[in-house]
Amino acid sequence: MGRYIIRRILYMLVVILVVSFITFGLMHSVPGGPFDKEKSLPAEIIANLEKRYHLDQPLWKQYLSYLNDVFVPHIAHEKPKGLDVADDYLIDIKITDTFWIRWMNFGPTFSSRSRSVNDIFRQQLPVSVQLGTLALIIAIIIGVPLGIISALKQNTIYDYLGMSIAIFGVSVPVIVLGPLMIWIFGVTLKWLPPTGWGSKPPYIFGFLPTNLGWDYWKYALMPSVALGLGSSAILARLTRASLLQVIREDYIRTARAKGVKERNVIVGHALKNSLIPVVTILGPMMAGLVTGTFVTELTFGIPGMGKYFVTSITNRDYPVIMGTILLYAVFLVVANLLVDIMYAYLDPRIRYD
Amino acid sequence: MKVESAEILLRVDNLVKHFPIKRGIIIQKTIGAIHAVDGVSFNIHKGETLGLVGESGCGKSTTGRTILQLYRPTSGHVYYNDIDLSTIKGEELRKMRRKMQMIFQDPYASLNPRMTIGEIIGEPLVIHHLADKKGTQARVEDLLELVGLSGRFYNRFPHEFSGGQRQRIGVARALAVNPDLIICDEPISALDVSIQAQVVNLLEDLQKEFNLTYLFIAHDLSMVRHISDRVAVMYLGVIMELATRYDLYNDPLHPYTKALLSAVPIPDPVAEEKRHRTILKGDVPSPVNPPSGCRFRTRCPIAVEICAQLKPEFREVKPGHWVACHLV
Amino acid sequence: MRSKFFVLAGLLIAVSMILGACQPAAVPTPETIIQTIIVEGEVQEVVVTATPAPVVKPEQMKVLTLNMGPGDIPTIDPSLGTDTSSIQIVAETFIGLTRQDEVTNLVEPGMATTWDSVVNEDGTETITFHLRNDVTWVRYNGSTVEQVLDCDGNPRIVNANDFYYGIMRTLAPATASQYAYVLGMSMVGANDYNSGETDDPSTVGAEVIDDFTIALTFIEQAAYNPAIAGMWIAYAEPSWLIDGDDCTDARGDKWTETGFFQGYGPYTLKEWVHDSTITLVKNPFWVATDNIPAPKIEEVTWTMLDASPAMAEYEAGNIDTVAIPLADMDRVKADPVLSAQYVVAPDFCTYFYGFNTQAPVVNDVRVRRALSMAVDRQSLIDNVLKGNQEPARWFSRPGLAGAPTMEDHPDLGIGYDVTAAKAELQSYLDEVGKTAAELDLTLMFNTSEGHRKIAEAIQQMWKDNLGVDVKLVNQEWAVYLKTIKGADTPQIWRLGWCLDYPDANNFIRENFGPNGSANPWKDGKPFGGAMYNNPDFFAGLLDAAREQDPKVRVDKYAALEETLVSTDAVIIPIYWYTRNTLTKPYVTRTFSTGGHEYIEKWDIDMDAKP
Amino acid sequence: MTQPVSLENNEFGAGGRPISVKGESLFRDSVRRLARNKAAVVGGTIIVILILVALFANVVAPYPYAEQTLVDQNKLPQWVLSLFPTMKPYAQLSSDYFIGADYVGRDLFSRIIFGARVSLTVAFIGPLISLLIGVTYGSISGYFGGRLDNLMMRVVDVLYAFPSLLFIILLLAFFRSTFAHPTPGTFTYTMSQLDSASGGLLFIFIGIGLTAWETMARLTRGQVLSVREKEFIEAARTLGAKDGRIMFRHILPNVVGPLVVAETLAIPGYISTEAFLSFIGIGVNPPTPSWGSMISDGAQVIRTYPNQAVFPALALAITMFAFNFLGDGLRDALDPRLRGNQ
Amino acid sequence: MAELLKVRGLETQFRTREGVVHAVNGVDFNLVEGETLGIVGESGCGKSVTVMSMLRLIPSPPGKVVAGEALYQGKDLLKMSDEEIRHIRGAQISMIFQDPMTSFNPVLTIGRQVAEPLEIHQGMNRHQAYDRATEMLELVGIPKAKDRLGDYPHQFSGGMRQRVMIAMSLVCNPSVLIADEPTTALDVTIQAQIVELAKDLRDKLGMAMIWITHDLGVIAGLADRMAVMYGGFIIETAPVKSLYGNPSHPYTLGLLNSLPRVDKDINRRLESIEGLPPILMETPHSCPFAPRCTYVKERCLVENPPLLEAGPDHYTACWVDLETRSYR
Repeated sequence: MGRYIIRRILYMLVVILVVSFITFGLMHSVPGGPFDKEKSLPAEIIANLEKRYHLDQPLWKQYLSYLNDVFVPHIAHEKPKGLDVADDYLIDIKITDTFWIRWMNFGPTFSSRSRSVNDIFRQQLPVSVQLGTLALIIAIIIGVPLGIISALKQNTIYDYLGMSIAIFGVSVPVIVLGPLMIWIFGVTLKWLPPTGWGSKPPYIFGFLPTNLGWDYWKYALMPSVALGLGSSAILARLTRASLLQVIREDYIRTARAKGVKERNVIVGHALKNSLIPVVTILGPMMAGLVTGTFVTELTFGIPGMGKYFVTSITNRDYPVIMGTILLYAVFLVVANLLVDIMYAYLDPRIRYD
Repeated sequence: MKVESAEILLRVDNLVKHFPIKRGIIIQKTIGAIHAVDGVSFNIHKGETLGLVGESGCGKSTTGRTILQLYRPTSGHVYYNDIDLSTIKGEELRKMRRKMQMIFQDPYASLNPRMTIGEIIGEPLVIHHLADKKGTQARVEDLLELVGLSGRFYNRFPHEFSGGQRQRIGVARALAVNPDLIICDEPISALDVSIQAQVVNLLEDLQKEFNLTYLFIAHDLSMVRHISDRVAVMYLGVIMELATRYDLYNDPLHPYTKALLSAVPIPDPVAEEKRHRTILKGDVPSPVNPPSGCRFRTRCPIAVEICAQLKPEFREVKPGHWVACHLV
Repeated sequence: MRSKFFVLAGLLIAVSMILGACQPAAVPTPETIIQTIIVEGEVQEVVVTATPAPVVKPEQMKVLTLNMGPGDIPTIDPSLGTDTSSIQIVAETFIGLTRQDEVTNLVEPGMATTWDSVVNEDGTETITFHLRNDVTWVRYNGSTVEQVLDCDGNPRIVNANDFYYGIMRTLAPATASQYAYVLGMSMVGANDYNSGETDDPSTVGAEVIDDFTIALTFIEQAAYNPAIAGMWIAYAEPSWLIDGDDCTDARGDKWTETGFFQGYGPYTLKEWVHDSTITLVKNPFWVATDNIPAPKIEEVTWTMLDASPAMAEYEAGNIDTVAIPLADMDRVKADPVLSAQYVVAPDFCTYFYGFNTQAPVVNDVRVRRALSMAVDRQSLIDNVLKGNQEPARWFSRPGLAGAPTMEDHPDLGIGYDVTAAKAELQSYLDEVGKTAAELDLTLMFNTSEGHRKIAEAIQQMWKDNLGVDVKLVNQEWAVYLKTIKGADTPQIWRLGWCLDYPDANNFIRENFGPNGSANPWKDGKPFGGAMYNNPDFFAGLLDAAREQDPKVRVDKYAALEETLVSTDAVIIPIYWYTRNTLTKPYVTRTFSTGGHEYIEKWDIDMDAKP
Repeated sequence: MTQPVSLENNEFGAGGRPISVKGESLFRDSVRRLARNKAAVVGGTIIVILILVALFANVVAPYPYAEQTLVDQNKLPQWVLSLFPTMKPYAQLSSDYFIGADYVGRDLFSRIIFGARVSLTVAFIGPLISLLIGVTYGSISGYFGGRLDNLMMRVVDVLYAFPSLLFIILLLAFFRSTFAHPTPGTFTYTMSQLDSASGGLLFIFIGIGLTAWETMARLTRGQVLSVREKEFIEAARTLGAKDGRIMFRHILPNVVGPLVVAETLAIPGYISTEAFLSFIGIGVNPPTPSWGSMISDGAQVIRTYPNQAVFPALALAITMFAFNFLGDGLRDALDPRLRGNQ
Repeated sequence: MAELLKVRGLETQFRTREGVVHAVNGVDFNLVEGETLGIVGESGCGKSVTVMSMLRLIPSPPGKVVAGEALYQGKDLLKMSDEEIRHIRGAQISMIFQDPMTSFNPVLTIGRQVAEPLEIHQGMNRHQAYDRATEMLELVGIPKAKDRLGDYPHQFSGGMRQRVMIAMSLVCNPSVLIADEPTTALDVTIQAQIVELAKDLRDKLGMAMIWITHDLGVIAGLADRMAVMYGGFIIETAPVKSLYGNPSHPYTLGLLNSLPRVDKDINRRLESIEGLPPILMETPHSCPFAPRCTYVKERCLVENPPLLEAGPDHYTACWVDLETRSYR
């Protein structure tokens, strides 16, 4: 298992490299540059800007130096000052007082002069991760029980009701649900603040909010429900289908034949088996939720990562495009790996080596 | 019993089939092999039925498939009428396939559920351009009648048929190209008792009518005894004993054969009461890492030291009676 | 195994809750505060010894919340600002040499109390600015605003060197300031220095006479030169903070971050939560002047919300003033409470469609005029825009220095006139022997909801009024810009323009002069945009810029506008921007025309506040 | 024949049921089973009606989709007002529009009807593209196996690592801009013409297709791998069938079922992707209506004119319901475990 | 001997899309202490459904027990509350299933699954239950049983799994063990091991057994009494020797004749029963076997025969006396 994971991680690096190459190529093939503004700038100004961001170099050089900045660990002999946004490494590890290992410099962003892409990652990504995670939790809290009830009460009114709720969840996009929720709960009833997010840097472990009280939840509730509802529908359907299949299995009959209580038959014997496929989609689902927060963030005014990507493409903010795609790619690949590991953990029949 | 001197139709010479076990995400490397068939030799004479028995996983099905070149052998040769099948390929092999057909174990999985019975049985005719459309239908209807089904079933789909009927369809398909050799890979083990007899009788009848040669693969010793002229007993990729059915069942020499025979239940309480049974201990070892020397030694009730060291030679201890055991 | 998983999850939640509970309560009593600030994304604890601030109960504190619009503020570095959000913050935290009244746009004293102008022999103009000496640099230390001390422990007073530093930093090529070109094209030597032709700072027409006197030399005498000297790119900047000195750590690019920032305006930066909020706090050391009073509001926070969420927040009572999203206009106007809070304020921007005057069909001025006259601007405003915009009859928005107004030039420009439009088009059609429906016309705009609505409505007007079928094409912004500034410029395209400094020159000349923003040139010839080349017009632009008599200057610009929108019909002026705002009744405020508000002039009536 | 076989007894097939006179294919069997599933029938009927409506939109819709009557903007009929009474203070009534007019005075109902074209095209072409690429790719990979399979799956892994929505946005930017400066007669020109002729849908399809096929490819590969091991494939091989025949006659017909079901269930995803793209402003070109663009337009005025968001959203929701029901029904009908007599 | 189980008129139906399938149609049988009852029949004859109905393990819907009673020590299992029958299952009547792979929960350890009945029925704590489970596993011949408690079902071979299954079913010392085709999925040598084990344990523990199988051979040496099922009916029941020695129903006779035997008549042609077993969609008004019966007479087609006495303790549901070929 250990060797398997190591091999997978090495393979991940290759995948990420390829992804970086494709993205870089694609991104630079899109016409237009980052400094094309409505008020067109004099050539001298553009030249200054391109020089500052090394865009005056040939593409292959830019790519290689990007790879060097991001993938190759660097060594510094004094505490990095971080005066220059172009000199900001995501990972700065102090070995001794005169020896620092620095890794992953995603470069400056063109959209902000005092921040690097890493700053965006540090400050905006945690919000998206929190939002995505909460949405996932909401999805699980709503979806799994809904699926279980539907399966246990198959072909009854509960089943139809549950599944209708589930389909409603996939069918009504956040674009509609979000403003409606704001209108109802934020403006009319004034139960919850219409917009905003309840945590700001610093974050515990780089992504966990420091407060989890009502001040946090009152902001988090609406957006995570809006975002999670669609996924809860998917989970509900999956749980239902999976549980329906599992309760037809022979070992459920065995459990009944042993005299296990019906409740324990479901909880102790059926549920775990039926949740295996459910758990395995949580990884990709989490990745999807974290990467798909754009609409929710915009609707609820949440300072997350989502809009950076969309606007960075419009603005040709190359480092942000590269950074986000790479980061999300890592996220997806890691999520897939975690799923595989989780799978092996949950299902003793699966073994990797 | 058929004449010993009849011409040899199929000669299997030291056939080996290993399935590599591969690992790796980008670059796969072979880290081991399943020794499915590990040096098997036998002949099949024209018109005879050779039974091949053994427990699941002993390599009997792999042997059948390797003979047909569905799996290419790792080493060894398969001669069909002195043509080495293991060296030919492509169009040549495709042509040879007309001569050898197979009947499969699972009557549900062996018929394409998306094709009509007519298409299934007619397919070999189409592939080998043996008949035009009209001729195909006529031939298929004949074949259906031959295996005891109505020709009117031409346009129906496999899922409408019962297991036994499907197995008949499988037989009809195999017969469509007028083969000489049919490899019956456990053709009856998935069927109910009363249906098994129907299919076995059909096979016997067809053999007589078309002078077919069968390699009959099964785990049911009583059925093998019933249908075969000669019987080979396989264990972990190796043939342990090969003899005429009379010799094998009345005078089994190999301890494994003996144990197998004694394990076969007899539908007679009186006989059962009187029987002395040899109960083998444990399970069949893994074919990935088979035991050294004699493959059977780990379960053999009479194993001695040499069995672990030396692989017993497969030798003819009596005329037509071959055994691989140090102690015989 | 399941239980293990849940235990772990539960543990995490529990830990987070405990951590949450451990957060210190917000009681401003202790004398020593350990302030957690974010520096370069790292958490740093700064021990601050502070005299307790005068106890103001939070509910009595005058706190204002506004909305900036979606997205993080790109920068609050004066040298680098390009957009209204950045400049809004910069304008409150720094003061330029001169300053414009936000309503009248008249140049008034800023950090310079007076200035004298001398026209040199070579036609350049040197303006000497005399600075006030009572403004110190300040910073927010985590609990209060304090004066910045120099290495000797004295407060740092804003002086001419700081301005010189700021100007030169803007011009330095390494800074890569986008707006450096404004200085570049107006100040002597600035362009060469900025483009790296020379690295000798003395070639730049900026000179520190003494601590509180600075002289700037401009390429040509122009009425708007003092206004340019008051632009944010020429603000004083703290050299010790950016580059470091004996007693200050250099902060480089990061000097504008929370915890580092230093300024001297009526407000200073308290906290900038990127992409979320930015909060300014009153600078108690600011010495009020007639035009820059001491702030009455303690804290100003801008949220960074999209228009609709911001509207929701306004209605929920969390934001004090907001721009009304178009979508909510009908409702606001019908709502008795909201309609009372509704104010339309002008905004110095013009929305227009440009022609590629060399493209087929629209290379005929009659077609251009016809299309322009067929646009019912008022109907567009009433039915689509709904923001009480003003129908634009020409390009430079009235209110700018030098720009004609509806009062003094009631008949100037071009307007909705179907009959005339039809006649113009017919004359063209007769000449080329085509029908209106056969004309092949394309209107291109950059992908956006608002532009789309306008384009669709105008498309319909052209169809109804002229029978012309115009195809709509939209392109993504960056691509669109490339398209309309290159050889493939479509027949009709869209752009808008907002002021940098309040002068007609900034509009008409900087857009339609040779190599203007909407009329790019390449190799001495028009290349893209309007593809407009009229030497007389260009000469007129220069002439008008130099004109010192304000009245004559307006007339000159009026004539130029007539050429632009009617005689040559290079563009279709569509509307002049307005801002539709809602402001809570307890807020006393001004309405800026230039884009950024002077909050120090605002107040909150705490008694009226619910 | 040496033994007479009584044919009468063999008139009965699996489960003792008489074998029908006419052969009943699995397809027919599935259709029959589908027809018994009420929800699926309702879903299917809705989809058929939608298809008809989309096809005959010109006939069904009371107004052309692009016709603006500026004075009628945001007007709505009485019944809609009763449904959303919050609009009372400012709503302007007009009975000319069944569910109201939009912000430039276009009939919402007509636009929903025409919007069905886009949404259904997305619903069918999107999956078709991903099926086409995915099935071809997956079956080649699965059938030939070995090194080729390994290589092909590694490519899929790379694509899989791209966050798909973001990738679509990037791809769309790439396509739209790369093909934006056309010179007539070139490939790019043709592409851009096709794109504008389809209201911008072409590139959306390509974008979606390029990102969605890999799931299909994996699924196909898995299916092919499992079918490849079936005995009837070996049977075909013993009969001397060539690869092509095995692929097209034996494997593909047996894998399409689950794939079609998977795609049917994925359709709501495609529709919502289009809605998302419209929301961020890179969806279909105006004035082509799509439900996604209508919803995102409507969402902006949701507080003022809720009808402009709710009705398109309702249309979308009903369609999603329909596809979901049909998808579930198809899955049940095609599920091999439910085949025959359980 | 005390009567443990008494089943009377048991009827079970399944609702399917094609209609109501009458799976069990009024089955009567008794089981006394220590006795082994063999139930034989082909697939679909209702043998499994009978015992499952008795223990109320039929999935409902679609299955439903529509009539009859199943008295266990005088109490009707079919009328008990869910809680009552739960205490019977696994504690007093336990079951072994055909497929030891699918019958174990793949994600729970063997220890947990074997110990579970003890925790449920005997209130043992985890520790005691595991100790007892270890003893039981040792008893059924699992080597190093203690170490294997933490293993998962897939880590055992088929034969071992079935041993574990037996251990699990016997762990509470039930008075009745129902084995539903426990050896069908196993190889012949392993089958012999399991049968021997079952015999051994029965002798040691003295429970009564119901052994369901389609293999007339396996049961011959094991059962005391036999019941042959066909079409949801018991068509013949007798002590084992009487049944094999003197089959009095044409179906039983046919089954026996269709089997090849290792110990007899090598060249005999198998006698097959033509046709297919029925699936009953309604209560039959004729003998369900009549369409396949070579002895069929008029009465068989109009009236379904009840069990008639054919010898001492030997009952058969056939109107015809096979020897005389006249009505019984």
